[in-house]
Amino acid sequence: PIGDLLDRASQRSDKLHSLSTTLTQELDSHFPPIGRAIMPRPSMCHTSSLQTPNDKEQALQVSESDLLSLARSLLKSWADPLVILSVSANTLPHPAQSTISNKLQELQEHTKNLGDGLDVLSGKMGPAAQTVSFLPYSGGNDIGQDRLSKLANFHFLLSCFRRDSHKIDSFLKVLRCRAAKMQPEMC
Amino acid sequence: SPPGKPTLTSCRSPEKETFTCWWEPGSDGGLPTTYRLFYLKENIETVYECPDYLTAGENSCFFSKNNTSIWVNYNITVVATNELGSTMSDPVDIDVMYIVMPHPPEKVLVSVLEDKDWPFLRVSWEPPQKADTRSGWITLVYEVRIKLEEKDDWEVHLAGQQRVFNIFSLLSGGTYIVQVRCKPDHGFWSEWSSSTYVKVPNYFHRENSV
Amino acid sequence: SPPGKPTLTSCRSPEKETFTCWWEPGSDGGLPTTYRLFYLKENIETVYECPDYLTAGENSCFFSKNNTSIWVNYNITVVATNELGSTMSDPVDIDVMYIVMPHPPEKVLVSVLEDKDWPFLRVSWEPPQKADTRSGWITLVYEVRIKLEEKDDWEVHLAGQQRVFNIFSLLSGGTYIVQVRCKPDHGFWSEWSSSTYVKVPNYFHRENSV
Repeated sequence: PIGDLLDRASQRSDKLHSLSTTLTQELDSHFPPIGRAIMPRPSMCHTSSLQTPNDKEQALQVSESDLLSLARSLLKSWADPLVILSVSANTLPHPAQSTISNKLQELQEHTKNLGDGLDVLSGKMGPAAQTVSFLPYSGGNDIGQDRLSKLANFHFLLSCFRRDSHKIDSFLKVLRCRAAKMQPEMC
Repeated sequence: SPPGKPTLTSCRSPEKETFTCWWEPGSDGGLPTTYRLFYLKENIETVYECPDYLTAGENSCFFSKNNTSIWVNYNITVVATNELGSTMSDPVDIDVMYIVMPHPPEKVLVSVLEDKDWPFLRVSWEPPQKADTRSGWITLVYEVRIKLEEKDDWEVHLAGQQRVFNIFSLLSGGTYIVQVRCKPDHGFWSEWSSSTYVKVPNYFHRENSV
Repeated sequence: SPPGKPTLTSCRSPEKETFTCWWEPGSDGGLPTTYRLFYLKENIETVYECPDYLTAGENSCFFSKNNTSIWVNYNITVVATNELGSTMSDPVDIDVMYIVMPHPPEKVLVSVLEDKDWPFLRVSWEPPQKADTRSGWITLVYEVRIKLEEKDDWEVHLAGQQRVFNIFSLLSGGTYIVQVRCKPDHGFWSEWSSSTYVKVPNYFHRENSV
């Protein structure tokens, strides 16, 4: 049943966002303040072109299939950038480099697993849920030459993922409660 | 002298729909000083001023639903002004998704029940009124803590997303204090709810049970 | 004769990331018999064979992380084959989320405390490492059992979701064995944790303690 699958998907998206939060905290533990100044603004994330709801009223008006389509589009848009993050993590000039590298591995696994789940879910929610917006990442494989730009671009990319994973988590949890109409205590 | 530098101390949203920021004034330079809060919203050039200085009390700015967007960066500063000049606080960047701190759970009820003639406590509660858990816009997890009235150490239990929690292994005849708090899936713990007192009846199982 | 009908006895997942199935061979018809496990995944036409007959020992099939999906149902059968033919088991449908049998609780600690000079035991433990209870999604419930070393009958207490449990009414000078186990809301009880021994000091309040 869809309710069950949405419950599992919300568990995975919850974990995914929590992972991105712990990763950000690891990074922030040794992050040069100047790096924050040279970091690109959040509006420059490669997914910012995707129109998403920005408050509760807007979110609750979006149809189930559109909410799922938004979540899938965001998730799929991170397949390539996560590889770039993962590769760059191996040479990241940061004292917690190996922890960050392992956490990114875990993040990739969770992203793939959640993606599989959303594919199955969309198959059960009709054609409209199948549409996926294509959000290409044009940042290239190299996140910078010198130490500072590497850290700043890594942090920027991660902050974009953190925001998007929170969107995915919120959309799936709204979907989960709509599906749980028969079990009000679930929400 | 011109006013001292004010400091934005914190911003919190109780339900991911509105939020409030508070600031700490600097020295007032011995002159009447006014405070104004300004903010920039991601990819919008306009500088906005605080929409409501009153609702949340002194040295605060309240952002109602219409003035609150999620997943959008707010860059906020406070300016102190008196006759001799103005001083700006350091700017603070916030995104409402990271500052959610709910009000405590409500209607905390504690009843004494029995399971195979062992008493246990059934604690139940409701989410804070403003938090819309029903639509799924906010997901709360709860913690319950309990202690004997005369003792100091609390026993804390993570209750997950449930709104009922059973507590076993009680001291026969003991008077307990129970409190509950909640946290959004990604945010800050609320304060503990007010205390609920309950007395466990005396139960004797073995001849010398305590 | 062709082999007897094998039976798929059970499938279990310790942490919703891998799972194992076991089967019971039927009669081997007096001839060397081989067993192979096949499965279908919901909405996928392909018939898959067991990826790993070794890891979990005889008459078993282990599904690693890459072969485990929590999103689809598995329809599993076992086929016994010898020279004279093959016999299929009844198929079994499984959903990994509903076959979870966690590892036992960890770090079981038992301390002897006193309340108004009556001793009682405070048992505490932690969830099995893999179970992500922090997020509030997975709710594990626990049971504690205790018995005197020289006795056979265990006293079992349901501890709900608590991770601390107090046990009163103890035999003065007795040596007790304590074990804890856990179960997810959809799933099976884990094994009991290894035994923890504890000696209750002598206390003589009433001469006829049990």
